[in-house]
Amino acid sequence: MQLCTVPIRPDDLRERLLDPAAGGYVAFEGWIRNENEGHTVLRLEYEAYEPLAVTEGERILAEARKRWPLRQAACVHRTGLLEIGECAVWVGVAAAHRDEAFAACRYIIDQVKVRLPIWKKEHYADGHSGWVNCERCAEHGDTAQHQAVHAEQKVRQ
Amino acid sequence: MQLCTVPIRPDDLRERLLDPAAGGYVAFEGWIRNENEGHTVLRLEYEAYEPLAVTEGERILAEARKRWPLRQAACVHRTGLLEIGECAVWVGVAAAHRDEAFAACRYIIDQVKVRLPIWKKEHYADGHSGWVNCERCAEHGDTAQHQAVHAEQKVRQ
Amino acid sequence: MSKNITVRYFAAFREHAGTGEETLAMSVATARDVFDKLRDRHGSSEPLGHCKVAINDELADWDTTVNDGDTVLLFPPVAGG
Amino acid sequence: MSKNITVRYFAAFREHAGTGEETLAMSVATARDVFDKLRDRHGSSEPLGHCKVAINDELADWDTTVNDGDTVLLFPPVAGG
Repeated sequence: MQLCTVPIRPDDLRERLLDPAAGGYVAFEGWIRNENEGHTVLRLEYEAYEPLAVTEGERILAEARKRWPLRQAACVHRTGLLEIGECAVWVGVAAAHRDEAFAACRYIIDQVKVRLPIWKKEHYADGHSGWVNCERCAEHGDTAQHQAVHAEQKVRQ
Repeated sequence: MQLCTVPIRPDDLRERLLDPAAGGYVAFEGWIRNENEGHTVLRLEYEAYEPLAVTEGERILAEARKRWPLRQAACVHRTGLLEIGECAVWVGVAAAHRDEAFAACRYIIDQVKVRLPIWKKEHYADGHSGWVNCERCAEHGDTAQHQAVHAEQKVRQ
Repeated sequence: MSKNITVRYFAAFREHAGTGEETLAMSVATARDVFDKLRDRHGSSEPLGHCKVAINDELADWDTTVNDGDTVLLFPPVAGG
Repeated sequence: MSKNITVRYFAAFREHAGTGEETLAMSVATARDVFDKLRDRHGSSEPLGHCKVAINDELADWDTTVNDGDTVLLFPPVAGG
């Protein structure tokens, strides 16, 4: 797990995961999109609390390695000001078979998004800007079920 | 959908899918593994019937685009003699959100593996070689249920 | 009625047949008949259910009629990726 | 009993507080008490259930006791990726 302030280079990261015993490789990248919930987005600003983002990210990778037989797994998250089309987060997983690679890659990005102390501020075309809420809060609204998700995260930690 | 005889360059292929409206990108790569079902593999030989592999691959990509709201989707399969660690197949999908990107990428590789007229021969360390069977035949044995899978494919086509 | 059918073999089928292509005069109605005749001729044991067939470069159903002059492509079980 | 607690704010919380860090003398037992006191102080309306807390660089439960001299990190809802 790494944080970086310079552009993520997926090809270099992929290179590090090459493994003669791996038959399946799955990579996820989060790209800065030009639109969110109807607003035109110009750029995003990511803030992270690095010491804990790294330890929590390592914990997530360890959980994935424990849950599936993986050969390689890694994650890099960028911070600072990002323009449309830039890569904010990269996850790469190599495993003997694709089932595990897909499942673990999905698990890692899902957990990274809700557990790492990372925040993003969207800067809109109309001059406004705003901190983006927890993805699940936004998706589910502030339901009792969702509060339970947060409570569960807290307990797991 | 493309077939190629030279090494696949995932970074170049990814570049073509960059899209300012895409927030999630998922790539799958099939790598030549040094082992299969207990046998040490030295290299693999891929044969394809190109005209139909391309049209059937395009059909699969069109199915994925119809089923999920995607921004970009592409697939490249290599043919010829491949060494351990080389990339045999690449699938890349970009979508507004990661749910669709993951689902479509998985769908495309699953279908490519069972529907494209492509065959592979494994060359083993003990000097033997053998054509690899349909992945699902190997996994499920030749059950009535699996025969039904083949029958269904036939009908769909 | 005998039809002239060009048959193309791929992968394991090509190795079984010892050739990639042959043109034969056959009394056949459907793609399935072609498969059965050639299985006997070349001694393959692959069940038809695992194989695919194309006629003149179009994937086809085993019940598709083959006509004089058609090219029938016989695909053993595929294994891409 | 009053404890000296250093509080660090991130993202929206930092903007609300107008500062990234402050050291306060507070009568508090747990991390939850710290959160409640500072919500009143800075007028944030974020429900605690969406937030996280770390004490001396370790993620912690809201019921964890805070001690004199601790650094409490208050994390608003996270949104990585």
